[in-house]
Amino acid sequence: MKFLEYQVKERFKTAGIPVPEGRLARTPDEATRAAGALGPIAIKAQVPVGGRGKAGGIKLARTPAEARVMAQDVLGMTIKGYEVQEVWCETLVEIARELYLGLTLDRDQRLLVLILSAQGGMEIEDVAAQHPEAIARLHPDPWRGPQPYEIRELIFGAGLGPLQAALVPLVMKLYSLARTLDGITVEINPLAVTQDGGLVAADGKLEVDDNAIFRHKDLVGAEEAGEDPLEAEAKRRHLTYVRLDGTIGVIGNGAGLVMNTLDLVQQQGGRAANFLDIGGGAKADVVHNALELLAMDPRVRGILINIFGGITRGDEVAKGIIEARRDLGLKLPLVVRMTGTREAEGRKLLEAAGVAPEVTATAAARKIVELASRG
Amino acid sequence: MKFLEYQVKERFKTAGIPVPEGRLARTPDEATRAAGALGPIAIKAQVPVGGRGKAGGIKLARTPAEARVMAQDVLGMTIKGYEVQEVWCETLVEIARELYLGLTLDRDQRLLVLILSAQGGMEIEDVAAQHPEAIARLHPDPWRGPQPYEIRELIFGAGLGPLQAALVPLVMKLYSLARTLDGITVEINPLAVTQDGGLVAADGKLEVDDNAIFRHKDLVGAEEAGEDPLEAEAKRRHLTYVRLDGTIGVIGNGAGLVMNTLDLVQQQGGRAANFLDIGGGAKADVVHNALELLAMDPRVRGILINIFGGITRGDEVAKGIIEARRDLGLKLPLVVRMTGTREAEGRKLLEAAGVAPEVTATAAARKIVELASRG
Amino acid sequence: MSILLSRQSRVLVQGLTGREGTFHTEAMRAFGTTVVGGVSPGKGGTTHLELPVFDTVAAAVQATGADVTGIFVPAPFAADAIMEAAAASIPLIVCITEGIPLHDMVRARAFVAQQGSRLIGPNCPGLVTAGEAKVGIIPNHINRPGPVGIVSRSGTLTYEVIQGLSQAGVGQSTSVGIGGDPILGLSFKEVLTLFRDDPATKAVVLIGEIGGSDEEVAADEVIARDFGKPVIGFISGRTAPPGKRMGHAGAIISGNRGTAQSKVEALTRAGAKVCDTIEDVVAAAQATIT
Amino acid sequence: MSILLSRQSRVLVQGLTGREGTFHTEAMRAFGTTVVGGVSPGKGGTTHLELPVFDTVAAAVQATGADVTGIFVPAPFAADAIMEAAAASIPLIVCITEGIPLHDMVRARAFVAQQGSRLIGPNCPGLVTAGEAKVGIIPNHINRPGPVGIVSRSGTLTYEVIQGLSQAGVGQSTSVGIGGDPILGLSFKEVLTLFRDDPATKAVVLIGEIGGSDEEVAADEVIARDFGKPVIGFISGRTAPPGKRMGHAGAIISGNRGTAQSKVEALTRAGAKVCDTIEDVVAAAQATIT
Repeated sequence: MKFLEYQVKERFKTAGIPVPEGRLARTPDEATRAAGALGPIAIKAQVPVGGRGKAGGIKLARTPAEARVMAQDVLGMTIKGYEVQEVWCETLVEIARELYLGLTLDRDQRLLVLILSAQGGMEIEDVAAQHPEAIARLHPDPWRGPQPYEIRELIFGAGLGPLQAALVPLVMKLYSLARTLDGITVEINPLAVTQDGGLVAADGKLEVDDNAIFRHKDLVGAEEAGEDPLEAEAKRRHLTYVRLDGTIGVIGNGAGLVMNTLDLVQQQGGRAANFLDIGGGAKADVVHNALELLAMDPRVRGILINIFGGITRGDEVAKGIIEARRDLGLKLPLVVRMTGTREAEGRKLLEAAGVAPEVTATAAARKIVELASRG
Repeated sequence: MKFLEYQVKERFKTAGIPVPEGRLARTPDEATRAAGALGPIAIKAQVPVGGRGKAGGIKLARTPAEARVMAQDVLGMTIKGYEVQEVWCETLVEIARELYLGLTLDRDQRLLVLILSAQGGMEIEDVAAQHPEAIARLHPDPWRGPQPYEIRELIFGAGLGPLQAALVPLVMKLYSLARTLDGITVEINPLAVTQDGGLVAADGKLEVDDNAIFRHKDLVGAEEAGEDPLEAEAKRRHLTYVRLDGTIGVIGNGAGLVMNTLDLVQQQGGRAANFLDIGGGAKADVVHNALELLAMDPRVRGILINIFGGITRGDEVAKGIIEARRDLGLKLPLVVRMTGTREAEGRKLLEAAGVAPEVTATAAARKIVELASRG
Repeated sequence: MSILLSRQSRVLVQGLTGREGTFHTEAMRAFGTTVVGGVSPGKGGTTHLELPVFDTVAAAVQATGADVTGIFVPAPFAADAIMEAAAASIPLIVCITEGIPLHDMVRARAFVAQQGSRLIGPNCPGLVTAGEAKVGIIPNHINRPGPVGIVSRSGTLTYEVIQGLSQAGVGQSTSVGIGGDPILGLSFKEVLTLFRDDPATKAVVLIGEIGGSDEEVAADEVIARDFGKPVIGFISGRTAPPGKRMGHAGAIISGNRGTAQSKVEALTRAGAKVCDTIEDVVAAAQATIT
Repeated sequence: MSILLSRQSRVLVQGLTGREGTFHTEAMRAFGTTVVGGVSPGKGGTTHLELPVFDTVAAAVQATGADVTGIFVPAPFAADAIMEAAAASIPLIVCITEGIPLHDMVRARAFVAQQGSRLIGPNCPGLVTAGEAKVGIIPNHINRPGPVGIVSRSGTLTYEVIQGLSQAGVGQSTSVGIGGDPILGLSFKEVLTLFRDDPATKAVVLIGEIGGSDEEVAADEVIARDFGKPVIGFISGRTAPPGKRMGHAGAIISGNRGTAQSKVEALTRAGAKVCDTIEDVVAAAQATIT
């Protein structure tokens, strides 16, 4: 689960991480009032993608009148497909230097890693490529968490010794925020060193582990920043769905199998419109639910269902397909590949309903690509 | 640092540990109003000692009128030397069973220990002696803290399996409270099982590590529950002082040495009025300060000063003694034993001022006991 | 012979009395697995499926001598169940549960490593030694004893490979689903090392997917170094776009790390034969063995 | 010979540039101790008392080969300093600091044990190997080389014993102040075991006090078991009332645990000679040696 800049900054503030003073504005009037209260401000488009600065989504306003004009410009802009509906108006920070501080998962080490860089304001991957010496890393013991002495080693390792007095508590707070909130990526970038030597989180990112939402009551049911409408609908239906940019709707059971089905579609010259995993042991109603979701997607020109029957039973899947087709009046081409438990029963039902099941996934992919391109 | 029952319960409540609803009352009027709001209540004397029930410090009141009468009884009582100035008025709990849950330091293991007992309502030492099978202990790893599976083992170990669903989170909260607050003893005793199977902290104890007060801003400078006035005065003077029940004032440098001086006084037939450690490297002003404190104690019939000069210098101590004697007009018998750094210089100063220093601590103790018994 | 699991293994089921635990325990026993008991806190002393139920893993191990445990408890409690098993010194812990919070898993995994137990999963189908025993949810009827070892991050794709091999007359030694999460117990590297040292395994099928670099590590550090047995590789998610999590929490390309291309290249460089479809994997394994 | 510390020990001072660190480092060097450098975060690269100052213990150890560290940092930061030294694998850590929060010490001590370092203290005067080296705050001029080992929970009482022995012509091998806190590094038991195995130590003086049961454990588990050397014991706090903390955080009788009587009895039972006054301790040691 990801958050917009202003939501991240609110959480930073609560965690004791210094942020510029700011207000959210949804109209030019609100931005004007914000400038009246705060003085010179930056007006920043709240969109869930990077690169908004280059896209003209950040403007500086010295006066309330300027703020009105700038907010009029920014509100309603479209940045990488996202319409700007809110701007964050915040006090200008006089930045002497930009650093980077972040926490993320290091899968190879099976640990969280804290990353501190003497170069901030750009993607940390780019810093790692161009200035590897500016970056220091710390893998805290997952039970102890980072100890002050380890953080000092991190700071001296990044060549930021003179800032250690202020940086040690900041790193502790960032880690503590990540622990408290199940953050799997928390970034302060840039971490601004102000003219007077203070530290301020000028911008930030926060991603919370979806698997841990159950223990963060304030997040349960909250809509994710910039979520795709189809993905949001899938979440409401408790389906594991990812929107892709093709035209073949794909349904399968098991993440690896569905991923492989997408690959097969592409091998056959098509492109999948989505990833949709109905999981293990799905009954007819889940299949029905999944087909209903794909039917909402106007881009879909054909549907491929790929089922390996382990716990999932072929006859249950077949029933779901047949009922959904009838209930939804589905006219789209539909190819089913089915193997495993109750395969014979399922095939029989499908054949009776006029859907000829395929034996291999490759053949099924070939067929749906062909049918969809005809349509 | 110790707390009164109502202060402990406030902290329990904040930590999510269920407590009976209650109000503090300093007058019979307030107790009457509490009964009006809460219904039948227990009126409990707030004193920093155990055994108040036996002493008549706990009364039950069914009505506001009864509450007034009971509060009039309890307020103003003296329990083990403490005058009752406040009563805690709390909802009556229908107790089906009394358990014990506590956390304290296990010095021998160098760890904190959680103790759960199927027998509550009495001192845990007594349970340990009489019903050792009722007690289960858990030494959590100090970095990991107690894990749910360990707590379940603790609960099944105490034979309290049927209560595990409610007990696991309660133990987690107790430990978390101790960690957050630097509690070195936290007890819920009795931990009441109510008629409907719920758990309520019917009474509790909390002792916070004095060395950790610096990180609990709300406790810095707070007066300890039931603190002795002389001990409170010593704290203001930053002196390490313990009140004892004899007549010989004792000052020394180093805890072991002062303790030993108390032992020597008793070997010679006297009893020390206090423990007072001026620590290492004390200058004349600290000695002055210490003598001034002892001079406030009307029980003191004579003063013994025992100094080993390491970092502490004999001449500095001598100066402090001489100045304090003069400034305070001290007439009490005073014996000084001094050895080590600048011993000769110190002795010379003392002799000039009419105080004859002794060579051995034993001789010094003998002399002050003799002088004080004469006076 | 085989790796990790045999008919002699004494298997405990954590979460035995739950729906999943009950269903899969019945299947495991039908397969021939020696299930010795279950753990469900608060139900100690009862029996379920005619198996003794214990309140704690420690009590279960003491009473039954269990040396493998299968974990079927809900995600919020699964990391604790893993640690309980490790604290009770169970040598092999198989966690089927999906959706365990990552912070929990980072901590539990460190604890397991410290205790010296082996963990398979979480979010995995478990493992089967064909003809001997099964812990987890791999369908019973598809397995057939034989010389091919399988190690995979995907559940259903593993079933596809097993079924394909069996239908082609090629049996399996042990099939291990290591799981689809970012924080896993046994890695490809560790399982491959076991297969390398197992005389009953003549060839290995590795089913990887996008995300992380465990496939690359296994290729560089095990397969490329005198592995001595043919390895047939397959990577799913070749067409997945960066930044999108493909169902498995671990299946995501971050920046330019974790791509299918990097994995295919590393495996190929190490001497593995990398196939484009599961049908090809089956054919290649068949060709290798016969 | 001696235990723990010798002229060859390469000593680091954490908190070198502070008031206490500066004062005692000068005394340690005057005593003949090989001090190789100091640590003060933010002052790395400078010199103090003509010693190199480092930002981190790791850097200091790498540059100087230090194998002992003395910690003189304020209480809120001392546990972290102890852990930093243990993480840098310094074999002997001596923490003088008083007033470290107990929760911090419980954690730091567990970490030190896990890292395999030895910790003396906290809240201790440190240790002296007479004629060779000193780490801590024991006065320089009172020590005299010889055959008596001293181990004590009290600072000033240790000085009394050392001075008394030296004035009576009886020298010391090593004098170790283990500290007055409830959570300590080395215990009586561990130091006595070292003395037992040290050929230069012919007799041992043990200065205990009320609180805890380390004296009893040492008596039962070391002194009573073929210790092979005379032990002279002394316990302070015989007249202290229960429940009152006698200056040292560790000097407190809780319920009926930690009493002087129990300690005196255990030592006597184990064969130690327990004395009533420091003068008697000195006389007994003198009688034992000569």
